[in-house]
Amino acid sequence: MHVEEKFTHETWPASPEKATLEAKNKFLGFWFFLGGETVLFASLFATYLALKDRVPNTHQALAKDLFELPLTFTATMLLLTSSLTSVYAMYHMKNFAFKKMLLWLGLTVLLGFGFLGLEIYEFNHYVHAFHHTFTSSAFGSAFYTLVGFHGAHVAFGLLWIITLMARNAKRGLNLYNAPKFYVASLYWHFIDVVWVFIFTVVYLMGMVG
Amino acid sequence: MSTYAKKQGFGATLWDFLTTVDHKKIAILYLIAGGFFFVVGGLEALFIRIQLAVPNNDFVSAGLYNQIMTMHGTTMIFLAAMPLIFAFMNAVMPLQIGARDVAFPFVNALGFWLFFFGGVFLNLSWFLGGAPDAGWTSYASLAVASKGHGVDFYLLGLQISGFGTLIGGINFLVTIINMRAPGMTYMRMPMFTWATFVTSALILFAFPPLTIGLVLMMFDRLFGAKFFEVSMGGNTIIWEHLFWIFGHPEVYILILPAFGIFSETFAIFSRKRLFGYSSMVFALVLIGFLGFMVWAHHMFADGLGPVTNAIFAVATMAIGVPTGIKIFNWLFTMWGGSVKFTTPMLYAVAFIPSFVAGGVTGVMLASAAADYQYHDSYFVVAHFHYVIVGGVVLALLGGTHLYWPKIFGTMLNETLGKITFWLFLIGFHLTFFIQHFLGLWGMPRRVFTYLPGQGFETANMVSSVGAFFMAAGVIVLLINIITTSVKNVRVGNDPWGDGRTLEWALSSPPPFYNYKQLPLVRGLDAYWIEKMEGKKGLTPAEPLGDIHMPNSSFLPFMMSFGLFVAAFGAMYHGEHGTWAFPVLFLGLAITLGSMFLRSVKDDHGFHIHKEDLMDDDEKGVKA
Amino acid sequence: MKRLAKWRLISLFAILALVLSGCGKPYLSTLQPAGDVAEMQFGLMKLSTYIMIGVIIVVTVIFLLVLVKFRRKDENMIPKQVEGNHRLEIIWTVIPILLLLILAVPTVATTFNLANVSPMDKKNADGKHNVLVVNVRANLYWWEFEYPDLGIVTSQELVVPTNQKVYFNLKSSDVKHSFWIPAVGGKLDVNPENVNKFWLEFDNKKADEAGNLFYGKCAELCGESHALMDFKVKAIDKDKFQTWVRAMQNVKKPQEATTASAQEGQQIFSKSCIGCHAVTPTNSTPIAARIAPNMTNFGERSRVAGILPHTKESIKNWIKNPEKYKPGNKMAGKYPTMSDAQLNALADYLMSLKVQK
Amino acid sequence: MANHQLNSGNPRVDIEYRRKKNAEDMRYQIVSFSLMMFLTLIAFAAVAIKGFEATFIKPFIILLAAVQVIFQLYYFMHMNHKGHEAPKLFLYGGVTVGFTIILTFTTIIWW
Ligand code: HEA
Ligand code: HEA
Ligand code: HEC
Ligand code: CUA
Ligand SMILES: [Cu+2]
Repeated sequence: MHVEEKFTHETWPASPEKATLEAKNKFLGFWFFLGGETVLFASLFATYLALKDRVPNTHQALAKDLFELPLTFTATMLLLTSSLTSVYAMYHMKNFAFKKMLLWLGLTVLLGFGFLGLEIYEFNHYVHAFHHTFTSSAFGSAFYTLVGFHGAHVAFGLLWIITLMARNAKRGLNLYNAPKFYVASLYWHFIDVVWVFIFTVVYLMGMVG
Repeated sequence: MSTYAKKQGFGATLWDFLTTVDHKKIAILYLIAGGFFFVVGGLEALFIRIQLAVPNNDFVSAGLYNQIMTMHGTTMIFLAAMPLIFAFMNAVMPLQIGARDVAFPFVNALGFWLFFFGGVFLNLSWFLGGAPDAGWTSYASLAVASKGHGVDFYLLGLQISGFGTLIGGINFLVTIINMRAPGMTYMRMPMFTWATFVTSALILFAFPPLTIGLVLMMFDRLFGAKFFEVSMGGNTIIWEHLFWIFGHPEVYILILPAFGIFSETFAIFSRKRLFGYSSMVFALVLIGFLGFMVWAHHMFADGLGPVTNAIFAVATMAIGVPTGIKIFNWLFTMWGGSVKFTTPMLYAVAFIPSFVAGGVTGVMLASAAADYQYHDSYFVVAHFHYVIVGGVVLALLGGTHLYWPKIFGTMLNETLGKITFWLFLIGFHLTFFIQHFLGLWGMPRRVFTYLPGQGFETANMVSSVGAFFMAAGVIVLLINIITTSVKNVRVGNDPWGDGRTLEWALSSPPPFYNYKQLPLVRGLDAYWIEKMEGKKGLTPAEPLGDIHMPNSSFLPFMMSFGLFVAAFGAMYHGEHGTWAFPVLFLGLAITLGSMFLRSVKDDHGFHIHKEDLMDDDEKGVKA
Repeated sequence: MKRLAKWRLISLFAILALVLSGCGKPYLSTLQPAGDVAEMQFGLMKLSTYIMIGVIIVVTVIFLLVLVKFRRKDENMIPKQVEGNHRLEIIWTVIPILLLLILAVPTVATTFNLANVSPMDKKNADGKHNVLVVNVRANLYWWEFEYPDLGIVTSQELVVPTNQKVYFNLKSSDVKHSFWIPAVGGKLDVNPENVNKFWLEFDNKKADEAGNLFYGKCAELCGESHALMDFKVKAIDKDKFQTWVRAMQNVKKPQEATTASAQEGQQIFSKSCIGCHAVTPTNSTPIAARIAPNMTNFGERSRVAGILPHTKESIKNWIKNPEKYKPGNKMAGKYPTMSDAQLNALADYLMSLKVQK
Repeated sequence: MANHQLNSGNPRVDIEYRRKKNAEDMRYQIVSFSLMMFLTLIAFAAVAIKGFEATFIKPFIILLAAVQVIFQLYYFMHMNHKGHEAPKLFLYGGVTVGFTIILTFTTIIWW
């Protein structure tokens, strides 16, 4: 019996993401990795909080000058919705509905790109309208590093999901790739978790002052 | 050194090791690389001691001294002690839990190569314009101001090898949770496995802050960020916190596996089960937990305020309690036992007073108000060499003797082993005991020289002499390794005669699939139980069947090599943009390309068939 | 047996006390405390050392018993496999906790006591402190001491009155350093981003024993010459201190050299050196402009550049090649090369810079 | 590794039951998603509507974020399912360490 064994609706296991030992290992290992990522992002958040509004002179923009609600709100909606679409994808994965899974993953990817686009626009805007750059102050460095790290995670997640979709487009679901899809979706949710804190701590709290 | 190394040509063996994903071979790689870096770090230590032997010495210049001192600390901690610990974890832990390999063999190899290339990168700094010179702690204000690329080597090198350590930690965690043999409950796991587990958890939570610290400083130094630039709103204390949030758990990452090795040693050579097993486990977990709550004791003199200092002082002292529990449990393991003083046991026995001496000076340091006097003086140097050399290094040397037959199938010579032991032990105390007093007499650490007339002369000379005893001990060990490898007398499964845990039931070295049939574990010290019931081997938990094994792969090497190349590009992009950027992208392309290959090329491994297993019966587990 | 153990213990403690108090130099050693702060810290050090010696003795006794009693004699003996012992385990959990409590309480108390700088906050009617305050500024390899309320600045050698609390503000002008006078009290870091405050007291009798000159050190790696970033502390009684302060305050403009050679030196100095080195003690110059040690009372100091003997020869050597004595210092290469005659003149001039004739 | 205990061959798997179970799960997901959206809206509204004290808004929106994240973890990432004991342990471990770091950086790093 082989992991690439062809499945039918009848033979597809209830928890394909944990059906083999490899899958179980992957599942657990990935969760531990997320535990480490939690500390990673906590370090970045902590640094940001320590350096928030630390600028060399009074001409430079502070958090409350920079951020605007509509932009952040749109970005948040895009990313939160992408979480739901990826949940749908996993729902179809469990039901062995490969095409539908791909569809929902596709949607997730689109939303992710939308989010990234907004972020790029936003950074560009700060640089040109406020001269708030990566090197203009400790505040600038901390802001771009925290938000940029998250953005890089989004970008990597997109690459990952696209690769998975492309690689498996022809061969459908099996017990070798199902855990991969599952783990990628965990990663995507984790990115969302981080964003919830970013929009709260960086943007909303920044606007409050 | 080992059977399979002899049977093949050199090229084939080399290729075998470059592509292996077998935890036992990866262990050998860690052992060799870590051993090499230990000698490098030791030579640096000797240079330090030569320079400080007499006042106003000019053996090395001030700048060079700072580089040697920094590289000594960095090399010893990151490139010698940690990899050697990983060597034993890899060699022993999967065998101890009755597994055929770790959870992610590919990742295991990747972890090694990342460490290796990170270490090589760091040490290339010697030849490329100077090594880092801001201390192993690389405090921000000095490190950012440091000229040349030394500190960049530190940042990038540690970043690369740090990734290797992190994924190694995750790998061990998953292995221990998912791959235990039937019947191996958590409370039946050997102590070394427990130590591996807690250590890996510490790695998982301690390395991310270091990663971030390194990233921030790299951004400052190479890309113009302002995290640590005070005039631009930056704050250097951020680095100190991030470093020590990592740094303090790091010292327990070093010592807990050492505790693990000694726990095994005491039980084996006392012929007695570990006294107070469950409280040992409890103490281990508690030390791990408390380890994250005390880091600011390295910053008592920073001016964080009395409230902070008082809280961290008390929290730090608390660690003495679980550590004490372990010490007394070891003593009582020997109590009533039948203690045989083999070389590994000598190390274990010598460890107790040495480590206790170092531990109690730790508690003295924890007394914040008094630490204002000790801090950054030779008293601290004495403290941490007592715990590190008297704890970690003794464990590594003892572990080398203990597990050598299991790893290579031949014993180290006991007489030479004991000579090494005595030379090293005497040298160690000679070098570091007197340093307590140097510190108390007012000698700061990290000084490239000292002026006459301050009363430091004699003590420093004594200390330097001691270092050469240690060096002599290490040289005898190297001779021991070479001569016994040449003789290559093969040994059986349980060469010490008193093995208690599963690994001693396997041949030495074990077959590459470890267990022909997974063993059934019926209690703590599984192999001992079988022996006491008069059985020769283990009770199998499954019928003989095909064994699934992972394929070897060259990709881990390539992925790490790519990062190694990219690091040069990142470092030189400031002044050599023309070639540095292409190099950066080339390196990243190699890494990402290898990752891409890995993910699109399915790798399902292969099966060893039942029939083949039956053939080499004489080598495998007698089940 | 019991009595023997007791006797051993006492003698051990006696030897220990001897080792602890009798060692090191009185002007440098933490084991010969010369002030309140060091005294308190020494108390903690002694207390903790006694506890730790106790711990070590207990461990060693059990250890030796094990080594002697339980050697393997019979190759075939299989000892009883003991699981553990609750009573013992409770003992060795509780006793260390108690010992640690004994140490923790005075630790916390002392930590708070040493951090008490509230008198620094109070100022009198004309905006001056009621207590003596010194602003310490650490620079790559030299120290500056400013007395804000007295309007004077000096370098390399801190002058303080004995038997009274002196309060310090610490600030770095470049990288992190650490301010440490081992015999008088523990160190405090000198950070680039904040002002650290603490106090010290210098004991009159101990200062006498130490020849009125304590050694100070930089205790944080700060670059190549970190090892040589020494300073000295001249601890004198209150009256002498007042005299010194008045003498310093009297120097309103650069002192005129008297001998011919010194006059020549002064000319050279005014051309090549004055840009960095001030020869008046006022603190009206902005901090950013104070980039080298203040020389007002150079002739009365005990070292050149903090480390060299206070002789003309040292001065000449220093000016000829400062890099040789303090690698990486900020003076080397910033002024024209001097001939031997010029060096001689400069040395004469510098030696003549005294405020208390 | 060796023991693939695939349940692929099990004929007694009740697909209909599983379908229903999955669909039910999905309904929970949608409910929690709506709640999350709702919480997000409140958070943004709290900031958009001027007039609240900053000392109130800050803890309030952080609380909302925490609740949201619990939804994400427990529903979207299935931490409410069985077999997530180890993930929980290590995630909370990470959260504890992370929280300590943030606490430190907001209290004992000075100007
Ligand atoms: C393996 C490494 C290791 C280990 C295990 C330890 C263990 C401990 N360390 Fe150490 N430490 C270092 C490595 C290590 N350390 C290093 C490398 C540095 C310097 C870094 C640098 O600046 O470069 C350092 C520095 C350091 C400092 C900062 C000093 C300074 O810079 O000012 C402090 C302060 O509290 C400290 C405390 C402790 C304590 C309390 C323990 C405890 O865990 C010790 C516990 C053990 C015992 C106490 C002994 C056994 C117990 C009993 C027998 C029971 C009874 C005991 C009592 C009642 C006391 N250490
Ligand atoms: C695992 C950690 C570890 C280990 C094992 C050691 C081992 C030793 N260290 Fe350690 N040391 C540190 C970690 C370690 N050190 C750290 C972290 C620092 C702080 C750095 C900083 O301040 O930033 C430090 C700093 C430090 C200092 C203080 C420097 C200063 O403050 O200026 C000194 C001084 O004596 C010293 C000495 C020694 C000595 C003599 C050994 C000996 O035990 C070494 C013994 C080993 C050998 C002697 C091997 C020699 C081998 C050969 C001779 C073989 C030759 C053969 C061939 C060439 C084939 N070390
Ligand atoms: C760039 C500024 C600069 C110039 C110009 C300069 N110095 Fe210095 N000087 C320093 C600094 C900085 C130090 C402190 C060096 C150290 O200890 O690291 C110093 C130290 C000294 C010392 C020792 C100070 C002490 O208190 O013990 C003497 C003497 C000295 N300089 C003399 C001279 C003379 C004479 C000249 C002119 C020929 C001169 N300096 C020009 C910056 C300068
Ligand atoms: Cu200043 Cu060291
Ligand atoms: Cu520590």
